[in-house]
Amino acid sequence: MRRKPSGHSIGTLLAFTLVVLLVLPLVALLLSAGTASLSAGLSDPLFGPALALSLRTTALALVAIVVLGTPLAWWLSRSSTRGRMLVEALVELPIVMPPAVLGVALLQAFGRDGVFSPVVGDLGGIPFTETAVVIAQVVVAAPFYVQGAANAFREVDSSMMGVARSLGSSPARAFLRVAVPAALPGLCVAASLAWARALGEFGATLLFAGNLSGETQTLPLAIYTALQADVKLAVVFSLALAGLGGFLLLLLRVLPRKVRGIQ
Amino acid sequence: MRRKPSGHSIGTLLAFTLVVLLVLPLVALLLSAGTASLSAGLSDPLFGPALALSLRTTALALVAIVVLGTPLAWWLSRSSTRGRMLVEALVELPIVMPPAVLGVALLQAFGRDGVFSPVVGDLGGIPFTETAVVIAQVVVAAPFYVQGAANAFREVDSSMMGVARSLGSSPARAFLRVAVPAALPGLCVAASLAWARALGEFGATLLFAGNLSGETQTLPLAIYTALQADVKLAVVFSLALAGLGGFLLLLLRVLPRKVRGIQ
Amino acid sequence: MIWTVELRAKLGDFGLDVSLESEAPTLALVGPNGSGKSSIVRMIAGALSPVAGELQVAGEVLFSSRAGLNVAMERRRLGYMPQGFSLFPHLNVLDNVAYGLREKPSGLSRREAREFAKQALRRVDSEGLAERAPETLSGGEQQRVALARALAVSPRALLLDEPLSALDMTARHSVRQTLARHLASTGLPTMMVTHDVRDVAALGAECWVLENGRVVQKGSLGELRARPSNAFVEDFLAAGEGMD
Amino acid sequence: MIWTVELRAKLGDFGLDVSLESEAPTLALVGPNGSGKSSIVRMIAGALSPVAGELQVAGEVLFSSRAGLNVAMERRRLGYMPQGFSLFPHLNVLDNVAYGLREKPSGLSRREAREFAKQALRRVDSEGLAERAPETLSGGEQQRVALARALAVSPRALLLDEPLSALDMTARHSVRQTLARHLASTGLPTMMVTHDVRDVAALGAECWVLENGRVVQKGSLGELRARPSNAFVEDFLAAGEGMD
Amino acid sequence: GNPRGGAQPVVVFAAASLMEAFSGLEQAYEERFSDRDVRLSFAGSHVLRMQVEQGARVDLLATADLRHLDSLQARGLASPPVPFAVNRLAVVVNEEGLEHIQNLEDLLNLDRIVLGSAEVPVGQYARQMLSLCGDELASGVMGRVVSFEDSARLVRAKVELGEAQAAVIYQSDLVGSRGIRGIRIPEHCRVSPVYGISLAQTARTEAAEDFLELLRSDVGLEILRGHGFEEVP
Ligand SMILES: Nc1ncnc2c1ncn2[C@@H]1O[C@H](COP(=O)(O)OP(=O)(O)OP(=O)(O)O)[C@@H](O)[C@H]1O
Ligand SMILES: Nc1ncnc2c1ncn2[C@@H]1O[C@H](COP(=O)(O)OP(=O)(O)OP(=O)(O)O)[C@@H](O)[C@H]1O
Ligand SMILES: [Mg+2]
Ligand SMILES: [Mg+2]
Repeated sequence: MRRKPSGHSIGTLLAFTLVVLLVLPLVALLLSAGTASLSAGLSDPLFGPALALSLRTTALALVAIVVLGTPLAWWLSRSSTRGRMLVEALVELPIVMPPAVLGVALLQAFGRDGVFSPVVGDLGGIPFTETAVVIAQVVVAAPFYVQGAANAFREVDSSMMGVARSLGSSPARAFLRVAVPAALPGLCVAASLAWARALGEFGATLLFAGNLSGETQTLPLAIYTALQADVKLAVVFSLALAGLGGFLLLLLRVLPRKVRGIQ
Repeated sequence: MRRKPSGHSIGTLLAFTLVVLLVLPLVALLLSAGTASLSAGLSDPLFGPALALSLRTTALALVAIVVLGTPLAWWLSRSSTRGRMLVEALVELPIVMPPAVLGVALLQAFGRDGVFSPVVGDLGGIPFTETAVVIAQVVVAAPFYVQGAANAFREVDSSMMGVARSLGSSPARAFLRVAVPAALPGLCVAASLAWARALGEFGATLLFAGNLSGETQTLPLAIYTALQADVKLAVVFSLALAGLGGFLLLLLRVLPRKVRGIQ
Repeated sequence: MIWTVELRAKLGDFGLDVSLESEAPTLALVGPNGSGKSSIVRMIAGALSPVAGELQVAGEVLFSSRAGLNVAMERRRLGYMPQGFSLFPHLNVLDNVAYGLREKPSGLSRREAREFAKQALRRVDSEGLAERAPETLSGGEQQRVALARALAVSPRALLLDEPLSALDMTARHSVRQTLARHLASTGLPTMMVTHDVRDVAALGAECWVLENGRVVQKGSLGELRARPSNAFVEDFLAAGEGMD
Repeated sequence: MIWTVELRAKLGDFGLDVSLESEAPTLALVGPNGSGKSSIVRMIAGALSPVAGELQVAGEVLFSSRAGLNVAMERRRLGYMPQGFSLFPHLNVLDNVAYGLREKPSGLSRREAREFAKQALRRVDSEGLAERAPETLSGGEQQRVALARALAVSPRALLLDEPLSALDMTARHSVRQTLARHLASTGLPTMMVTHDVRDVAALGAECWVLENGRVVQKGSLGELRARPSNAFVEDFLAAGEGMD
Repeated sequence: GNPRGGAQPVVVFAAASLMEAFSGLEQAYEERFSDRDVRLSFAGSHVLRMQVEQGARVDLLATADLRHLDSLQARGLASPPVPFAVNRLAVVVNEEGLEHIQNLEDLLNLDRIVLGSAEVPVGQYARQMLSLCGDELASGVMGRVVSFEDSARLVRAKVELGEAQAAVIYQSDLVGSRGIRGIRIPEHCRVSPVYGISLAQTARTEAAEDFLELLRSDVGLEILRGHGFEEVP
C-alpha cells in the first residue's frame, strides 16, 4: 500500500537535494580544515592585505555597477524595440566567457598595446593597478546586476509611473521616487548577486590586474596562490571568504526591509 | 549658456558607458584575432570535441538546475520564516567562492579522500568524469537561477494563486498552470543567466573533472589549454564561444514570447 | 442549514467576529468600506485562515477549529470571484474562463472546456473578448470575465465579491437578471458582497449587515426597511429609491 | 472653451474618434463598458498618446498633432485618478497622498506635505488609514486614498475615472457632496467617468455619452432625459429613478 | 569519445610547460601503437598532484618539480620519479625592454618586471637564480616586480602583450613565443630545473611503460629538444 507521492513532497525533495548539493562542498571544506589551521591561516601575512583589498575593490565595483547599471536596466525593462533584445544579449555575453579570456580581452582593449590605445590615448597605466582590479570585477559582475535589475523593473506598473508623472514628477524623479523604491527588493537581490560574483572573481583579475600582494592581490588571488603551496591555507582563506560573503549577503537581504520602513 | 543636463541624458550616458565597457573587450578580442586565424582555429582538433562536450554538459546542467531549482525558488518566494533568509544566503554562497576553490571543495566532498566518502560509500567514481563536469556546472550556476527565479515568483500575485486553487487546482497544479507560466519571462532570464554561467565555467571543472580532451575538456578548458600555447588560438575559441553563447541567449529571449502565445 | 459562518480572526488592528447561520440560499453581505465583507468571503473560499470558528456551506464542513479541520481550497468547490478580479495574465480571456473546467471534478478536454467557456462568456455578453489578453481589457470587461470564470465551473456555492461594481447600467441590469434566473433554476447557494440595494432586491437575498467586523443586522430587504438598525442601512436602502 | 477634446487613436481593434468642445466646467463621461471612457481620460492625462488630435483644458494646449506639441505629463498639472487606483506600494497611505505635494509647483517640505495630506484624507473620511500599507487596505479604502491623492495637489483640472465605484453608499453620498462643494467653490474643471447617474446629478455635470469610441450624445441630464439617444442612456437615467 | 576502439587510453597528466612537447610525444606514441590512445591533461603541477591524491585514474604524471612526485610516492600513490629532461631559466625582454638592456644587470633600468609567484616552480627557480646573481640584483629586481603570476605561460603572456618589459621564464617557453628575446645569463647564476615523471599507482603498466620508454628513447629526446628541453646529464 504505497501512497502516490504528492507534488508537494516531490518539490520538497528536489529543493532539498539542491540545497544539499550546494552546501555539501562547503561543509567538506570546513571539515577538512580543522580549527587549529583556521587561526594559523588567518594570521598569515597574505591574508590581511588581500582581505582589505577585496573589500575595498568590490565596494567600488558595486558602486560603479549600480550607478552605471541601474539606468541601463531601466531602459531594458521599458523598451520594446528590436534593439533591446540585442543589447540584452550583448550585455549578458561576458558571463559566457571564461574570466581568464575576459582578462585577455581587457588587456587587448585597455592594455599598453591594446587595439584602442591609439584611439583612447594613453591608458597604458591601467593594468597592474587597483583600477584594473575594479574594472575586471565590474565587467564580470555587472551583467548579473543588469539582468536582475531589469527583471525587477519590469514588474513596476506603468500606470503607477503615470500617476507619479501626473502628480508632478519628471521622468527622472518618478524613477527615483517610485520605480527604484518599488523595485528595491529585486534590486538588492541583483546587487547582492553581482557583489558576490565580484568578490569571487579571479581569472580576469589575474590576467588584467596581475597578482601583487597589497596592490592587486585580492582574496581569491591569494587563495589561488596559496593553493599552489598549501591546500590547507587556501581552504582557510576560502572559508574566511565564505564567512564574510555569507554575512554580507545576509545583511543585504535584511537591510532593504528595514529601509523600506513598511513592515 | 549651458543647459543643466537632464536626468534622461545623464541616465543615457551612464547606461551607454556600461554597454561600451562590457562590449569593448569583446570587440578588442575580435579585432586582435583577424579572419584568417578564425577559420584556422575552428578546424583545430581540440575544438570540435570540446564544443560538443560543452553543449552536452551545459544542457544537462541546465535541466538539473531548472528541475531542482524551481521548487526551491518557489519556496523561497513564498516562505516568510526566519529560515528562509538563511537558506537564501547559503544558496548564494557558492557565488562568492572562487570556482577553483569550489573544485577543491567538490573533490573533498566527493573524492577518494573526501570527508563524506566513509559516510556515502564509494563515490570515488564521480571525479574526472563527465558527471563531474555537470556537477561542477550545477554548483557554480544554480545559485544564479535560484535567485532569479525566486525573484520572478515573488511577483506572482497570491490572490491569483487563490483563484486557481478555488477553481480546482491542487497546489502543485496551480504552481504548474499559473505560477510558472505567469513568471515565465523571469524564469527564462534566470535560466539563461545560469546557462551562460555554466557555459563559461572553468575553475571548478579543471579541479574536479580534470582537463582530458574528449572526456572532460569543455570549451573553456580547451581555451585555457590553448591560452598556454597560443593566445591567438585561445582568442578564436573564445570568440566561437561568445558567438554561440550570444546566439543561444538571444534564442532564450525570443522563445518565451512565442511560447506564451499572447502577443 | 445552508450557511454556518462562525469566524474569529485578526488582520492587523482589525478584528473580525461573526457567528451566524442561515437557511436562505442567497446571502448579501453589505456594510461600510472596511467592515470585513471581503475578509469573510476570502475565509470561506479558503484564501485566508480564521483564528477559530466553523464554516459550513450546503451541509459540507469547510473549516472547523474544534475538529481541527481545514478543507483544501481546491476541494471546497466554490465559484470564487475576488474583488480584484485576479485574471491569469498569461492566458487569453477564453482560456481564463476555461481554466477551472479542465480540473476535477469537471475534467473536460481542452476543446470541450473552451466550448463551455464560450457559453459562460455569452452569459455576460462578452463572447467578442474570447481571444483578448487580459491586460488589454477595460475595467468592466475584466469584471465580466472574472464573473464568467467563477460561473463556468460547477461549484457547490458561489462567492462573489462586488461582481457588478464596474459594469455599465445596461449590463448590470442584464447580468443581474441572468444571475437571478441562474440561481433560481439551480438553487445554487450564493454569497454576494454588494453596495447596491438593487442587487439584493433582484436576487431576493437575505442581508447580513456588517459593521467593523461584526454582523449588526440580518434579514430580508423588507425586514431591514421595517427596522433599519443604523444610518448605514438607511443610506443603503435609500440609494434604491431615487435621486438624492 | 474649457474643454477641447479632439482625438483619434487605435488600440488593437478598437478605434477612438472623438471631437468635442465644451464650456461646462464639469463633464461626465458615460457609456457602456469598453466604449472608450478610460482611454480618453488616459490620453488627456498623457498616459496614452493619440494618433492625432488636439487637447486643450482651461485654455492650455496639452497636445496638438498639428503644432507637433505634446506637453509632458508632469507639466499638464492634472489631478489624475486612474481606474485601477495605482497606489504606490512602497509608501504608506499618508506618504501616498503627500507624494505630489513635494513636487513642483507645490514643493512643500516633508512635514508640510504630510500636514496637507492629512487634511486631504479627512475629506474622504480616512484619517485613520494614514499609517497603513496600501496592500492591507480594503477595496473601498484604496479608492478613497487614490481620490485623496489626486485632490491633494493643486491641479489645473481633475480627471477622475470611476472615483466612487467601490465606496459604500454612505461614503459615496458624502464624498460626492464634498466633491460638489469643492468644485463649486474652486471652479476646478473636472472630467469624471461614472456609471452612476447620481454622480452626474450631484455635480451638475454635462454628459458626454460614448459608444464604441464615438460620442453619440452630449448635454445636461435634463437634455438627455428629454431626448435619450439610445437604450443605454435610458437605462443610465432609469437607474436613478428607483428599483428595477 | 575514444577514436581508437576498445583499448583503454593511456592517461597522462602533465605540467602546463610540457604541453607542446607532450603533444608531440602523443603523436609519436599513437603512430607507433596504432591501436592505442593517449589522453593528455594539462594543469599546474600542484593541481595535478591534488587530483591524483583525490583518486584520479591516471597512468603517468609529469611535473616541473620533483617535490610533488616525491610526496605522491611517499603516500604510495606513485612510483619513484624518473628525471627525464632538464630545462633552463631564461630572462626575456620584449622590444620595449630591449631598448634599455644589454646584460642581466641592466634589468635595473626597467620598471615593469614579472615573475612567477613563490609557490610555483618557475617562481622558485627564478628566485634561486637571482640570488645566485647577487643580492643587489635580486632585491633590485624584486622591487620592480609588478605581478607574481601563477604559471610560466602567464608570465610569458604578460611580456608578449607588452604589459611587462621583462620576465624570468623557462628556456622551453621561448620556443613558439612572439616578439620576445632571451638575454645572456652568466654561467654562475644558471639554474637547471629537472622534470620528473612517475607511474601512478592506478597505471595500466604495459601501455604506460611503453610511453615512458618512448619518452626516454632517441625519438623522445629529439622531440623534447625540439621544444627547448635538454637531456638529463
Ligand atoms: N493585513 C492587514 N493589516 C491590517 N488591516 C487589514 C489587513 N487586511 C485587511 N485589513 C483591514 O480589515 C478591514 C476589512 O477589510 P475588508 O477587505 O474585509 O473590507 P470590506 O468590507 O470588503 O471593504 P470594501 O467595501 O472597501 O471592500 C479593513 O479595514 C482593512 O483595512
Ligand atoms: N491594448 C489594447 N488592445 C486591444 N484593445 C484594447 C486595448 N486597450 C484597450 N482596448 C479596448 O478599448 C476599449 C476601450 O477601453 P476603455 O478602457 O477606454 O473602456 P471604458 O469605456 O473605460 O470601459 P469600462 O466602463 O469597462 O471601464 C475596450 O473595448 C478595450 O477592450
Ligand atoms: Mg471588499
Ligand atoms: Mg474604464
